[in-house]
Amino acid sequence: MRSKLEIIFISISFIFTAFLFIIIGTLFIMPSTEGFLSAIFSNELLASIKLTLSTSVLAAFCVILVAVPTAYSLSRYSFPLKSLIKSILDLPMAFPEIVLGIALLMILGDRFLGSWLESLGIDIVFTTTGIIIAQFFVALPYAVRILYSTFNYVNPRYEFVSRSLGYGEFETFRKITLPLAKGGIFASSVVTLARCIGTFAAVLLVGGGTYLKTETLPIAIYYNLSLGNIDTAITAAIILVLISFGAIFVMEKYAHENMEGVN
Amino acid sequence: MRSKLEIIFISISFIFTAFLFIIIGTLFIMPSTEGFLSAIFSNELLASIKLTLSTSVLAAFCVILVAVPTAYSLSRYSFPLKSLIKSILDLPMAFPEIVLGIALLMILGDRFLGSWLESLGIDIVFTTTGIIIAQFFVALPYAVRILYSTFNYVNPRYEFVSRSLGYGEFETFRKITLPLAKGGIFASSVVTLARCIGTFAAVLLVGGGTYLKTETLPIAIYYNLSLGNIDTAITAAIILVLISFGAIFVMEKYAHENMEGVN
Amino acid sequence: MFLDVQNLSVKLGQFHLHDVNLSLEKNDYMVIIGPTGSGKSVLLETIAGFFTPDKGEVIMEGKKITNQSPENRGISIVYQDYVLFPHMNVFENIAYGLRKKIQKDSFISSKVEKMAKMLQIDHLLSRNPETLSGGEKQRVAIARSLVVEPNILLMDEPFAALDVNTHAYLTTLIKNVINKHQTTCIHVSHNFNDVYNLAEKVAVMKDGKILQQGTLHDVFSRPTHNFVADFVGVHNVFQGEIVGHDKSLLQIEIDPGIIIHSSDDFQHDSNDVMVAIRPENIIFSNEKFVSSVRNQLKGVVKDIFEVGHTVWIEVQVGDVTFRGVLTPNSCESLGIKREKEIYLSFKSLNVNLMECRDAYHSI
Amino acid sequence: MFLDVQNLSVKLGQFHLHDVNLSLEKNDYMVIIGPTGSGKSVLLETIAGFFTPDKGEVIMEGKKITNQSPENRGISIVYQDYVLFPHMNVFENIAYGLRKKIQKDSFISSKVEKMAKMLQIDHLLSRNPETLSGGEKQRVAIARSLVVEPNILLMDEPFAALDVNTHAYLTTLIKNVINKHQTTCIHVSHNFNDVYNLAEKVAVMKDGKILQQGTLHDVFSRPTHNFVADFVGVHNVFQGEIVGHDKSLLQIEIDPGIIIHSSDDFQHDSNDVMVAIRPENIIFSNEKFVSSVRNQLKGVVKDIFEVGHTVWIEVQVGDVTFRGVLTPNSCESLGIKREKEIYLSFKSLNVNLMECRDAYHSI
Amino acid sequence: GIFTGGNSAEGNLTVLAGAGTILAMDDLKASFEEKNPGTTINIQYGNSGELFSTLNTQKSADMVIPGDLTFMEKAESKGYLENDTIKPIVYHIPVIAVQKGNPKNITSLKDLGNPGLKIGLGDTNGTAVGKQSIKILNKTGNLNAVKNNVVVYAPTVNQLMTYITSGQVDAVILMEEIATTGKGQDKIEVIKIPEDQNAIATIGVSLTVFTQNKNLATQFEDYITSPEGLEIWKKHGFKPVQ
Ligand SMILES: Nc1ncnc2c1ncn2[C@@H]1O[C@H](COP(=O)(O)OP(=O)(O)OP(=O)(O)O)[C@@H](O)[C@H]1O
Ligand SMILES: Nc1ncnc2c1ncn2[C@@H]1O[C@H](COP(=O)(O)OP(=O)(O)OP(=O)(O)O)[C@@H](O)[C@H]1O
Ligand SMILES: [Mg+2]
Ligand SMILES: [Mg+2]
Repeated sequence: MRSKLEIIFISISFIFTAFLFIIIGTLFIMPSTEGFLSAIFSNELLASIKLTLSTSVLAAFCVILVAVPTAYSLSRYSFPLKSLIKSILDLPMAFPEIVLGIALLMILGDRFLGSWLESLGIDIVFTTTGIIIAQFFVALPYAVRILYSTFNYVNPRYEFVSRSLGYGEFETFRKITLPLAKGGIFASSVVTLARCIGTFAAVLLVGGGTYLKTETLPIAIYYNLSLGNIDTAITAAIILVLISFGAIFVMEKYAHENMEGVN
Repeated sequence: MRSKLEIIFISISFIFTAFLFIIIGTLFIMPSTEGFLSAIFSNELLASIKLTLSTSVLAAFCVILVAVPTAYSLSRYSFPLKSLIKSILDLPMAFPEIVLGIALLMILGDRFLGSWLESLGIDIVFTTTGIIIAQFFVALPYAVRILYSTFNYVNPRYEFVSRSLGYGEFETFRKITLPLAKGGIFASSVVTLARCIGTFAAVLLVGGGTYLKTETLPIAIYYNLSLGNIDTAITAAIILVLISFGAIFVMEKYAHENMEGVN
Repeated sequence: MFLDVQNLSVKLGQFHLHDVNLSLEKNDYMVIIGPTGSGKSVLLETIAGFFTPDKGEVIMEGKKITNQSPENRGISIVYQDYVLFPHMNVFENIAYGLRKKIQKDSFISSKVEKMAKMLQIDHLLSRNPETLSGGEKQRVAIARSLVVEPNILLMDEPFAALDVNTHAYLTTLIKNVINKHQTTCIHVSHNFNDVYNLAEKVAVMKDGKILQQGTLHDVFSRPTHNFVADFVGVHNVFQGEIVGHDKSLLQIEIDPGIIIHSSDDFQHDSNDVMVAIRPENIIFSNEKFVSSVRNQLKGVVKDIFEVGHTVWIEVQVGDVTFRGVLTPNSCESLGIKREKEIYLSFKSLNVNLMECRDAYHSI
Repeated sequence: MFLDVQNLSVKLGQFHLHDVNLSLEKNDYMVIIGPTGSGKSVLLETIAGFFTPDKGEVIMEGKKITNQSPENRGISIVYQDYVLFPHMNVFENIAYGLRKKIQKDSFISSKVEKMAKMLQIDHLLSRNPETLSGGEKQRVAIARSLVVEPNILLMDEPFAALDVNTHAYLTTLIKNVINKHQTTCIHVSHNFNDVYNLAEKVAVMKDGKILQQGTLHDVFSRPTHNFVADFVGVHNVFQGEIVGHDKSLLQIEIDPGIIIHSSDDFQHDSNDVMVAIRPENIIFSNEKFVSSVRNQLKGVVKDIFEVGHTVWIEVQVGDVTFRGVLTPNSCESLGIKREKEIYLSFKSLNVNLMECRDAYHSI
Repeated sequence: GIFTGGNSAEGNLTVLAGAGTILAMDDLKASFEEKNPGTTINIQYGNSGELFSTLNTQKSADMVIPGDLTFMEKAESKGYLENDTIKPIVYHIPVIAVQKGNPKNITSLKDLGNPGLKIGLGDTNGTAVGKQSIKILNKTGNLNAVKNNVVVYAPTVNQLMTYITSGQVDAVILMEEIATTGKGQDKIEVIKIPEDQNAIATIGVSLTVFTQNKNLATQFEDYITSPEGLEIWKKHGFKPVQ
């Protein structure tokens, strides 16, 4: 028998999930079938799907790689400027991506870093690299914030026991800390990947949004929308929904099977 | 003496925070002082600051109110369709906000819900309410995902002890579960508020982005940028930075003082 | 009955709590003993409502509370692993249950402080549970459960982390508090001192079942099961055959020619029985002596070892080995050493008989 | 010396671990006892490297390891609260330390299985630690530390959650394993049986200081501090004055007219001393008897109480009360009851003298 | 390259183009690249302001193709343009768009002032079409009546298309090429504004002073203003300036 609290809480989940479901579902009602089919096999959408997935996965991977040590340092060690660093890392979450995009453009543009990078033969603005960098900085703060809170929930004594059983710091981190933080790492991976896939303004500004070259799925949606190609826009959106749903469903299932007993 | 791992990890934090700092700092180099001062006291910016803060705080508050029971249900109870619900809730994170904006428009538009709401005298599209609703749905999935992982880290036995000491489910949830999940609730509040402040495309579409009426700070930035008023745009961005920094710094400080010993 | 547990069954993975029945009067004090992993903690937590039973009922004052939510049971539990709230200091941990019933802060403070003083943790009130020592945590857990004056108090090894003196002090304290508030207690313990000092009733668990329960005297002096006999320390347990009787005395042959007399009013279908004699009931002497004891056997000392303040000796009589315990002084004055001949005497009153259920395993 | 702890000091909040010195030879077995909250766990965790000392050194085979990282110390620790890895099953928990040293899976399996079998947890290998009972967790923690064959093994109340039989079994087991691998052990315990059965050296802690350390016999028979005497159970501790001597025997008056003889070779500046006599060293009789005992006093039985298998009696001699312990049988045969007159006899060898440091507090 | 001779240009161009030109420009780019192997044209789209910001902050890009010639004045005054390279190409013509079937029966600018309608306009400062709309309505004389009906001044033009196709508004004023060429046309109906009431903008092109490859830039400029290029513009609904 379910308790009162349980019923109320589950109802709330159902209600708001239903809302979201309807909102998302509306997308599927819109396009005509022919429009959908012709759009889905267009060069444009196929290219942008490929681009979106490859850049997002790479960017998300880099984010986790940087966010894990950063969040761990913030959670475990004390060092100068720590609370300043924490605030700076939180900041970009509150920016509209467009601000981050402008700032990135400025810094990577002519003046400082840009010309130096160019002299090294590294092009960032208007390239795929630019997209990845934009996605990286948009998503990094989310990952750090979630992982910071997660590492706070992992008891450092487990790490010490591992050390006293002969494992060095790195190994302990890998074998004890990371697995214990699995739940949070998973949560932050989902958020990070989602954020990378969904970034729009920053990627548009830094990547340039060139047709078939740096046009990610969100940009494709934007373009088509501005042209009134609602069918194509919505087809792109549906594809995004399907891809995301597939990826997330698989991830959640995998996590569920692998997390038994961890949390 | 710091260990090797500690030094490497702290260095990583410093390097990437420095990057972000420079990126954000670039914004401050751009505007001329007069331009900055005149922009900051313009009607437009003052109005959009007020609008942004009031809608974001309200939306973030609602998000937490819904996300807490939803995440708790997902973490503690088992009920039909649970893993589907989890995936649906994760989904909108991966959408460019513009997709969410379109979907919201459609559902709130003439066809279904919209006319019914209109007959009740509730206007959503092109109003402040619309902005809040857009922010709500953009930020909700983040909050749910973070809180879900957090509640998984809270041992249910604490809840049981509280029950056996005479507290009902609601009280136990308030006095035990919530305080133990404080770290994660705080993390998700920061992310949620940040997301609400920074939302652009969805708010633009649903709210309409009308000058002085539904123009939030991100829209003001975009708008001024499109007018070529770079000074005003960057001033708005700087204000956003300052407000966010102030809010987040105070929150992190507060959290630090109140969280000693919890995590 | 104040508390009735009827046919309580819970399955957890491989483990099966099996048809547990318990009956306690108001203010009864039951101590549950049993080997590690036998299901003692699961039983307590099921009574408190943490696990949902597959079968059976928990009945309090005639009302079924099996499906009632834990907060309505009036049962308070001291966990084996304390489960102190990490986000509250010691004071707030102890005050937690009180705050539900009482509004007045000053009253709560005084109650908490009094309880903390009694448990000698008053200097820790503002501390965070994480920083406490094992024994300190344990006393905070006890205080938290005790201060709400529950109808029923369940304690899962509440003294395991305490030193002997603190243990003894708390034993007296708990006894007083329990009696003052007429609390009904179930106490899981590994320490027989708790049984001797606190128990009115004793239950012995093994493999998810209660093997025997009853008064302290019943269980310790008349174990109905050889596992119980062995577990509670009746170290002389022999297989034997009833070969005759003399008035109320049964004669049991435990080895060819070795006959033991027992005054146990044992109902027997078969002549095969188990015989149990507690080591501390055996008197050793260098000479035979005349007295009321009906059993006097001659044996040879095979082994001597000190266990704490006492000396244990193993004496071989025919092919069976008896174990006895005595003080180092008696040992010295008797000049006990290996291979020395010695007399064992024990009263027939002290020879317990049990059904011969299954083969006896020594640990 | 194999392990030297020199002037180790740690401050944690109010608590101060104060200039601790310990010396252990290879394969020494030291048991640390002391009241709850005295700093035993903090001491072990500081030696293992969890807390950084403010002062002092830990020296292993002549090398300072005070600032070495824990993984290079070769010290393995069994925590009071187990700290099993929640994301690994029992097998992986035990195998964890081995995997660092050994690659071969089959070898690891066989070692883990052997260790698990010895600790009677082989049926639990695939289980998740969360689902184990208290005693099961504890044995997994022991197995995890033992299987790596550490140079130094620190154990913080490793048997606290075990029933008496499992405790006894593990005592023997640990003894064998320790000796086989020449492990040096420091074992914190609340149970005097561990001291009797395992300790070569004993240290007594109180308030962050080590009050006394030495061989089992030293500490238990010649406590140098009245707290130690009291804590280890020397219940007859009296304040007295040296009033004379006769050859090697000192004469101490503990009450007007009550003189006790002691053979303790006690160095005294002042004539004020503390006298300690262990209760089990007192012989009771109804008649005076002629023997080698130099102390024979007449008193009146004031109280009788059973503690487990033994009977404690309090006998008033003049204004002082002696406590003694005897078996129920002797008690019965002597016809001991309240207000009965009785003789107490004890050897002068068993009368310990201590400096009169501070007033004696009974718990 | 070395072996292909001097007059066939090679290399990269970066072009900043008005968001409204996207389909035409993508088409032009593709056919130009096909005709001149080895060249790559990168086009970044945005509204006039965005383009200006990019030019202003980055000071790169070889060529601009803004949606309105007024852009040129502003850029010229900052000295960003090669003055003699400014050329007009096609017109940008505002029209009225209503929902399919014209349920509110809107046939002229006048009707936009009918009470109870919901009208969407482009932002009157930020967007070219917004500015034009005000001009047009001023001419018609019912600006105030229409303003009362306006529920949204959209800062980006694509919102207007979204609002009309999703039924949030009854009518919008937007650019003809968007209304007639996009696939959205089967969800809307276009009502032309008589030329005398209209205010028409011009799309033009200019090289910037930042160009690194003037040769190629000139070649591309020539191509998009050539008869062949103008055919492509027409295909996408634009009217050449002639
Ligand atoms: N959730 C669970 N899943 C599977 N088995 C469980 C679970 N909880 C407990 N058990 C098993 O049930 C048995 C009884 O556990 P319980 O904790 O009641 O033992 P106990 O008698 O309290 O032992 P101890 O004296 O060691 O604390 C143990 O073997 C334990 O491993
Ligand atoms: N991090 C800390 N901050 C403040 N005080 C602490 C901290 N850790 C331990 N203490 C205190 O230090 C004292 C010694 O603790 P320790 O755990 O060593 O005691 P112990 O001798 O092991 O006791 P027990 O037998 O109860 O386990 C205790 O009073 C404890 O409250
Ligand atoms: Mg238990
Ligand atoms: Mg301890």
